[in-house]
Amino acid sequence: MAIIVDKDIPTIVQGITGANASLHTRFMLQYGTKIVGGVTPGKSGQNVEGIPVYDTVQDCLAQHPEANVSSVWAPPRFAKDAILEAIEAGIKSIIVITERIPVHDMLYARHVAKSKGVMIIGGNTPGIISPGKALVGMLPKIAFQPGRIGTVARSGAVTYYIANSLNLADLGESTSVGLGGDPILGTNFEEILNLFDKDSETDAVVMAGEIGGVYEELAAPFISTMSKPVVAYITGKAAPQGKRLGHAGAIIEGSMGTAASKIDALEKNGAIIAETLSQIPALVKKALGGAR
Amino acid sequence: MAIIVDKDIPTIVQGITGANASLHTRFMLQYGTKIVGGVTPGKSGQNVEGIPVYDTVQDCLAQHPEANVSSVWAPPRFAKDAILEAIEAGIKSIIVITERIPVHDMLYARHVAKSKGVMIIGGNTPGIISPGKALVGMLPKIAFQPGRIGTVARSGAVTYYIANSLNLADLGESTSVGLGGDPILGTNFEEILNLFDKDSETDAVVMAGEIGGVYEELAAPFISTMSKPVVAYITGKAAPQGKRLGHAGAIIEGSMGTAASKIDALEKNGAIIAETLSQIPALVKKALGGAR
Amino acid sequence: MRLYEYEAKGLFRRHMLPVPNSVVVDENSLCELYKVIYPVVIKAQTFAGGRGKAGLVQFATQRGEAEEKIAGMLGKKHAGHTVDKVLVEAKVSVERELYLAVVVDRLEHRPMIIASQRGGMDIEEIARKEPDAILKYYLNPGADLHAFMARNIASGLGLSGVLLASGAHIINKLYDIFRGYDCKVAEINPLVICGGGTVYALDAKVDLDEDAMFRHPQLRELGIVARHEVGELTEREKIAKQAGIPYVDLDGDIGVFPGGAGFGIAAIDLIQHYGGRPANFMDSGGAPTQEKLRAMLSLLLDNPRVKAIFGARFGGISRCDDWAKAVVKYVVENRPQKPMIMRMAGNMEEQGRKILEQAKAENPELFSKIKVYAYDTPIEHVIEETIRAAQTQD
Amino acid sequence: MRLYEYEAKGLFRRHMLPVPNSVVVDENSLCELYKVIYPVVIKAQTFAGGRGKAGLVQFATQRGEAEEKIAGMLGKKHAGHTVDKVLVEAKVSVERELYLAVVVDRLEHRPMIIASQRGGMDIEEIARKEPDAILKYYLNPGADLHAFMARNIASGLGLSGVLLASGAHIINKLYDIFRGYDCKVAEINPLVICGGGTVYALDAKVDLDEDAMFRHPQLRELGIVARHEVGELTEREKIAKQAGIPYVDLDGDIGVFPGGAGFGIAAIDLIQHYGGRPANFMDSGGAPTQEKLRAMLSLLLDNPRVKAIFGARFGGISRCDDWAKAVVKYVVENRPQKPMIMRMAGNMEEQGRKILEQAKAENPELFSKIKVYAYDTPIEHVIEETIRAAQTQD
Repeated sequence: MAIIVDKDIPTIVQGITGANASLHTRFMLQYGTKIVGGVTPGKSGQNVEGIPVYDTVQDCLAQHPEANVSSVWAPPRFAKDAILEAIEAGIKSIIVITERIPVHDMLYARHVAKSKGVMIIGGNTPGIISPGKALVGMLPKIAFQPGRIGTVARSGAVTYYIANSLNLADLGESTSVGLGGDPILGTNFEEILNLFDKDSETDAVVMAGEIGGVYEELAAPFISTMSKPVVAYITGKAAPQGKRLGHAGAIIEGSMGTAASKIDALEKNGAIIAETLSQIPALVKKALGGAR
Repeated sequence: MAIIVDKDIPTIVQGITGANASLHTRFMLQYGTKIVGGVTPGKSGQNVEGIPVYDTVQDCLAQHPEANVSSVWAPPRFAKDAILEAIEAGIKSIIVITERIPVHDMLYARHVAKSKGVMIIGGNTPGIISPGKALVGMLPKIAFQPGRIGTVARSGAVTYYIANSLNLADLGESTSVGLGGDPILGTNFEEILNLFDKDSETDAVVMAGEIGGVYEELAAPFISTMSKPVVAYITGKAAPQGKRLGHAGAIIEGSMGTAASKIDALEKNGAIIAETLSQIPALVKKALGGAR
Repeated sequence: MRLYEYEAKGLFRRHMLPVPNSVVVDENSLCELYKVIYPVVIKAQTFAGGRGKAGLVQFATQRGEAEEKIAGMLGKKHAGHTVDKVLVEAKVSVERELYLAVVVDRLEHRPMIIASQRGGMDIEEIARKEPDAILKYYLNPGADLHAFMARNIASGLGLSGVLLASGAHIINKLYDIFRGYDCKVAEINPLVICGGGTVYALDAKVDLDEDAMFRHPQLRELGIVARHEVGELTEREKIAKQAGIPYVDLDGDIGVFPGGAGFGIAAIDLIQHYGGRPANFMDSGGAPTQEKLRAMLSLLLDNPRVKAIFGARFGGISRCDDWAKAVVKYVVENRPQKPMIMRMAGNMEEQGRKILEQAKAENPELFSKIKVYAYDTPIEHVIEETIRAAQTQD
Repeated sequence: MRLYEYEAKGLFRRHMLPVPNSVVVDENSLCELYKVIYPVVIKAQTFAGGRGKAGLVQFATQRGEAEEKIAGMLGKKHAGHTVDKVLVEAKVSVERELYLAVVVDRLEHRPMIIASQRGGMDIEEIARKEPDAILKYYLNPGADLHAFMARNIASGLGLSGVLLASGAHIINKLYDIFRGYDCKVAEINPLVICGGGTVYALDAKVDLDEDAMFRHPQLRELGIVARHEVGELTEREKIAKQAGIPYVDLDGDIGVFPGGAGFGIAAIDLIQHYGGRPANFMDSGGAPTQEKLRAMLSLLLDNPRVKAIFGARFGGISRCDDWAKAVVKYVVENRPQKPMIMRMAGNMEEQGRKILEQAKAENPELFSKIKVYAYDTPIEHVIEETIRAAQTQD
């Protein structure tokens, strides 16, 4: 069984009638994700790609009580409310696609989620894919193929390029998790590394971080306790100070959050550092003893 | 051992530098209550009747970590904050003398207290006395004498007159609890009746209620399960509708909270109803089988 | 403290809660009627129910008719209250009537939102006839009502499409008012849905916590000031309010000068129990000042209906010496002729007794009708003696 | 988004947080100086530290001296920023300096109040020299800071007597600002206690969450608008901001036209790694419109410094067909002469490829310098080819 999402896990889509959400609902369905319902307030009675739309998560779960994963596509100012709605209705894993959610909103939603044992992935995550099984989010299926490498990255495109590199070297992914590019994340590297370390379908992990925040540094000590090799790729070495680079979280503030400090912490704790994307597959293979 | 307060329980006074609080601090000390400290923000370094004054409950408890009862004398607009301060600092029983605390404030303070297992008595309570042992609040000592009758009443003066009646009939009190005249109370009749029922020093209970609210009706079913007799005295039979009679809680709203509905609920559940104050001692004696 | 419908609707309007266009008029402001669009509903402003049956809710299709009907309502007595204002409101075409309220739930000690698709009836009536048609939603004290919660309730009210958002908006706003103004009750019944999907609060019931008025100075801007929970104050009650004394006029002849509120309530009962008729309820509050005690005595002794005073002070937070001092001062200055039968016990009793004895020794004549019993005299004895004194005065 | 000291103090003043009297002046508003009482402190408005050492904080005892010193500051460069405003503030007599801040704690994911009796130093410096002199107080997200908590902190700061209340007031207000304006940091350093017990925020550092600016329209009234976290925008950055494109000017010659932000950061690294020099950072955001893609290309191709474009689209939420359409339209309309080496893969890739092929077939000449690789070409290959193309352009 894959981590977090899988073929048989019933899933809902919050904000399903939006242009992006409805397009990716089609892609997710094509991929085999078991989407049972969608939610957009005021749009009940419609359907998107054959999936019924409800006004509230509560109404949706009344019809589909088995659903326990949701992806959230609501605009930033409504994201907190959508997450709280999913938590209150009993959803256990919430994949937050929405980007640039206000920091205080995410702190609050995260606090409620943690107190109720709910997992939030993101905000600003491209989603999660277990190749061949399920896709929740907007990752392009072409980038992924089934395999035994777990990947976790802050950035969407970097996730795709890593998988792309692995695939070109005949490796594949057990699960690829987009951690999200927002400054406050529902789930951090350590939590995902822990899931991969326990996952019988994963042999090694590639993690990709970037400047800003401390999530990479925080995960470093855990890596030294892991049974599986971790290849780490950190971007932003060439980034200027004090300027936010696209992702709300990607900013070097003072001496905090530089690529160097992250690489240093990871390397010290046994992670194998990749300098470029194309180095990654070779380093993974080497770490696995060339067995694969 | 008496219920709630006792000779050896270290106690603090919040708002101690106020005129009433300082006068009653003297009376409490004279009675033997073990007051260890007082709190008034901005007045640290002073003392009242030899009791040191601190700026915060936290500072007070740093010096007197054994204290676990507080009486609150703060003005109504500061009462909520004083109660929360006591809870946060670790006080376990809070006797709230302040009257006319806003309803929403008391709901909030009560909610926090319940979630942390803290007992609030009041607001608008005259306090609690275990005759001969301890007095927390402003009850006049002359009204009470040691004995084996527990009393609990919404009103202060009614508490005194009941004890006065009992004493004139050679009965005395194990503990007398003022429940408080405010509409939202920290502790209700049922909780106090339960303590008396378990108390080895109490043989019978006198409860006095009044118009307004539903605390009397709510306690009625519990009376039928008690091992000790309960004499109930309910006032407000002559009260007009829709007019608040002094106590913030004492108002008949529609068909709710009338003296008749309370008397009816109590009588049905086995309470002995007293029509006047002077009937009370005789009814108590009769219920105890004339043994005393 | 119950608000008039027009006051509650003023509060609603201020907080973007939709109400029909309206004006409030009294006999001096009928000119305001030019502001409304006909047909209108004319509603007498009074708290008691049954306005419809009493002819206090009427319709008018043009101004002349409206003025006539208003004239018929103003000055009418309804449940003890004289109608002095009417609300003249644009009539809206109602498609559905809902019920919505936020209240302090006294059992759960939490705010509770009550919603029902059966609007227009009393909530007690709905509860009796169709308990399943009532939706209850509890919140923790101080908690936010998140937007999704309001949508859940709106959805439970059968609202969908654009009405889902309007309904949720109204639920959020009503909760904001409940929290923001320390309401005990904030009720919209009926909440109506009109043709075209507009939504209005057609009636409004707001009950404020009088003890929290100090933090809502903005209510004064709306002309809302403290008063009885229901009905108007008598002249004496207004004087008492000014002096900060909880006081209610009753129709008997024994002035009640008690200590606290709780015993004030008991005293009225006891006087009736022994065959007397109390003239008032009164409460000194904790630790009254000399000024306040003096005002309390004036209220009783200036009342021509009062024939005798029953007094009681059991000193707790209120001290016997203060009480005695106030009584002596009042008697010496005002030389009242009515008998005053009283009892005094409790904190600072000894000091109080000395004050009384000294005054009596100095002015035996003046204090001849004044008796002050002590701890060992049952209170019922004092009451019975007062009743006899009142009867003798006849 | 970091505020200037004068902006932060404006916010403080609006919320009753005491700051010394002051005026902000630039070269056109020196007349405002009549408003302050001398002696004054003159502080250049710039974000970087070390203002004191750079002569950007000076004192003046009368107006002439102030004008002279202001003239010396305006136009000065400090850490890449040109001083164009100074804050002229009444000098206060300081008895004690405290430190106070509310920040988002990234480890605990909660608001944290930091207080210290060692004000005036950097908090990192205090942490290094005297870690025990720092008081930390955590709150749950969304929780109220009750008055007693603020008093506890004030007491922890060694305040007592009347200062306890003033200190607690300031702590409460600072937390209100932190919550009310979505701050990441709200810092007062130093918070000073002056003779006579008055308290002032002598410096103010506020860092707002740019993503929450939408709910604070009142900031605009204070003249505060979105900008870089630190420093001023270049002309091109201003154009990009107008178009809603995250864009940062760098000093190289390879225009970077990536998909998302994360790969934008990676692309800069990779270009440097292979010996090239990126001209910019850029992010399309999720699912950019045609309009936006067009503006992105303009930003790069209109930049005279740019010699070649490196492009990459891995279609996730952003679609390849949209991307291809925008590229084709731009090229046809603007006929750029610079080489564009790109890679396109992911969602709607097939459709995108058709669009590109058709355009190339119609205009082979125009597309001669444009290459679009596919899934099977490693991105590093594309980068290396772009670097070579840029070098050839020299």
